[in-house]
Amino acid sequence: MQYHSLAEFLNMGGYAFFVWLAYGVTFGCLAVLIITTLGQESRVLKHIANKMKREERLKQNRGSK
Amino acid sequence: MWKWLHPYADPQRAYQLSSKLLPWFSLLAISLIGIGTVWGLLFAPTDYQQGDSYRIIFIHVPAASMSMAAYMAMASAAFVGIVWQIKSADWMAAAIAPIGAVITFIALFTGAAWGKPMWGTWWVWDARLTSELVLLFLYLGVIALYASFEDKVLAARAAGILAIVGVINIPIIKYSVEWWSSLHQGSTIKITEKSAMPDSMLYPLLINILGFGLMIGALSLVRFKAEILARNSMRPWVRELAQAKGVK
Amino acid sequence: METSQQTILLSAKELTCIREERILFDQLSFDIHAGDIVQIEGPNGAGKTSLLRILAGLSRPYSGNVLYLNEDINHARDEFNADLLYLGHLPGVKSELTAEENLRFNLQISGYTQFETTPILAQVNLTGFEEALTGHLSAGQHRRTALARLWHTNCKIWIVDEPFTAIDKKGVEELEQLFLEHANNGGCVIMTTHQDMSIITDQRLRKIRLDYQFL
Amino acid sequence: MERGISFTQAFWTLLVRDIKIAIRHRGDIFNPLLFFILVVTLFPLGVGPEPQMLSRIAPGVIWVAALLASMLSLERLFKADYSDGTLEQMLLSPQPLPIMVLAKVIAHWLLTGVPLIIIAPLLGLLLNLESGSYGALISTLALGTPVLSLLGAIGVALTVGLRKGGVLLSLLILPLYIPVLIFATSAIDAAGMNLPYDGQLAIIAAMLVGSLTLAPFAIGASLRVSTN
Repeated sequence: MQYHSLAEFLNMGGYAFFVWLAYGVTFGCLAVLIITTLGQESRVLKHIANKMKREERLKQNRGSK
Repeated sequence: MWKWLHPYADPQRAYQLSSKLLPWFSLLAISLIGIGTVWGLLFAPTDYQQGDSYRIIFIHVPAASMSMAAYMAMASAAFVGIVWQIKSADWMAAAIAPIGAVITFIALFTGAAWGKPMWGTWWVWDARLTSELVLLFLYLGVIALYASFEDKVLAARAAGILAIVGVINIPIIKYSVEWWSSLHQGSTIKITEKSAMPDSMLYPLLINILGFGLMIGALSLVRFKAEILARNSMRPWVRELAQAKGVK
Repeated sequence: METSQQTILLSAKELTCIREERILFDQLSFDIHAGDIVQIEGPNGAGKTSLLRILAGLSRPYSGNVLYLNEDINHARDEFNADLLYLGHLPGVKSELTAEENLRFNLQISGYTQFETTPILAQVNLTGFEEALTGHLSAGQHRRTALARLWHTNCKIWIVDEPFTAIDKKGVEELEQLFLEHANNGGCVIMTTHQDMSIITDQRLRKIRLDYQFL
Repeated sequence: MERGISFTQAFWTLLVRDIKIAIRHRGDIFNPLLFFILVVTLFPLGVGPEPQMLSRIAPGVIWVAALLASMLSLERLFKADYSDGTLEQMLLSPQPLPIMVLAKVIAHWLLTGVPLIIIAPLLGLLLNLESGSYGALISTLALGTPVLSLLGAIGVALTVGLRKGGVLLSLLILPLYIPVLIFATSAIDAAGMNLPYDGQLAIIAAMLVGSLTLAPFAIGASLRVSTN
């Protein structure tokens, strides 16, 4: 362990702003990327399910005429 | 020699294979990045020249090296897609593009945040920064082209061609930018690069490089799966999935 | 042209076409023999033009393939193109060029070397308009400039999308006559049209019906 | 019926046709040229009229303006043919597509690139270009603008079927133009300092040869995809 206290660790030898900015932006970007990516599949499936319902309605409409 | 690939040209098989691979990729990626980052931030020794600011290296270098590797992967997928007419490969290329762009952006941003304390400026027209910037533009071009086609099957093919054209140009661009920056060496700024890095710094770096690579792989697989589903929305197997998951 | 009436010129193998997440046709297969006059029919949006473009090799189907003399058109593209005459929705006529220049160019890129343009243009009633810029011609004359190619060709496969648009009654009859002759000489014609035909009878015509699909 | 023309004949047929159309449609030739001149004249107004400063930035300004002018004029390369259906006929012609697109690109370069090369020395004069640089300016433009046309045509071919192409096109092709820009401006700079610049010229020439051989195939493949 390079640091003796949490404050020392957070201070990063005086470069706190730059180091934490870099790490923060990196993991922030990755988090956004991961969240949108994970949501994609269920969005696609929901979209397909909705489309199937629409088609079902259309078919019934045609059938009843 | 490429025969083993052919069964996976079938979207359903490709989807199943990706689902099988995904947990391995994501578990390994999470643990490697976790270990590498904690090691790099807490346990690696302080650099005697740069102090603790050098710790940005543990995300900057993985992002920078993987940004190029992801482009290569995208172009190779596109190449397979064009030559063997495999649609799944085109979709893989389209899936990698946004991930590569984010990684490239991270490489640029961390580079700037490192440059400010070291060189006193956020941005220098250094060869590596410049070619990284051009790489970001190439990614954005592929993404924009993909987005502007309405028919996504076509979009993936067009974006694939652009990725291949880009990959032929990357070495030329890289070489010309390097030559250009050596020509205009007005400032005294130079990236201090020590080839002999102590193992205690090198190991967490390597672990993070591997971790970033696996993370890109895992994310690509997730996007690839979604892409397969979206492009095959009329296939019965996709409809079954949609009914099972979409109706809640 | 020594093709027997049994030669299969063009065949569609399990063609599937998807546009905007909608299946236009699924697993469509048929053969087109020498001597066939085929009409693709169906309501608007059923995929008639898409099918013609796939048969011509302009669009790639989602799956399936098109065979020309039992060979995939993507592998035998040069031979296929040399035997194919395609007239699409868009006439392929440049309004900055005269009727004569347009015809000359169209024939040249199809590879013809020796031809007289005046008699060909006379066939489509454009005598006297040879030197006029096609941009100044009427819609029907514009269309005729494109159709003129049909009178100077040795391609066996004709794919024509709405050939009778903007053509007067007499012109339609002449075209029908030409299609009939072409088919009787061992060629084939694949077309779409919404107009009724007078010379080509329903017995002579083969119809392929595309329906609006829901699934 | 006599059939079968040689590749050279196919090439010439297309080249002559495109030039004939452009001559009947003169705006296509003059507008990019005017744009080129206007962009260059904006720079002294923007950065100030000091001769030293102008001669320092002249190579870059002229080249960047040439690059933008070439890109703008390229946008129409396949558009007209696409919208009237002649492009379809070209795609279905038995002649090899790469040869035909090469003819179109060269016709386009003759009509828009060559006038740029001719007018460039005049603009050099306006920007107080070093007297030794004129030869380098003309030779880099002569070797470099065809490369721009060939690379740009790939982007144009990819976007021809899209309704909105303009901004997208610049995003696709400007990054590919960077090497040409770097070597061309450095050749002109070197010439201004009386240094040899044949190395840079050789590299641009190599890029020209490379794009002449590879680009037509990429353009052909792109056209087949985007007109689908």
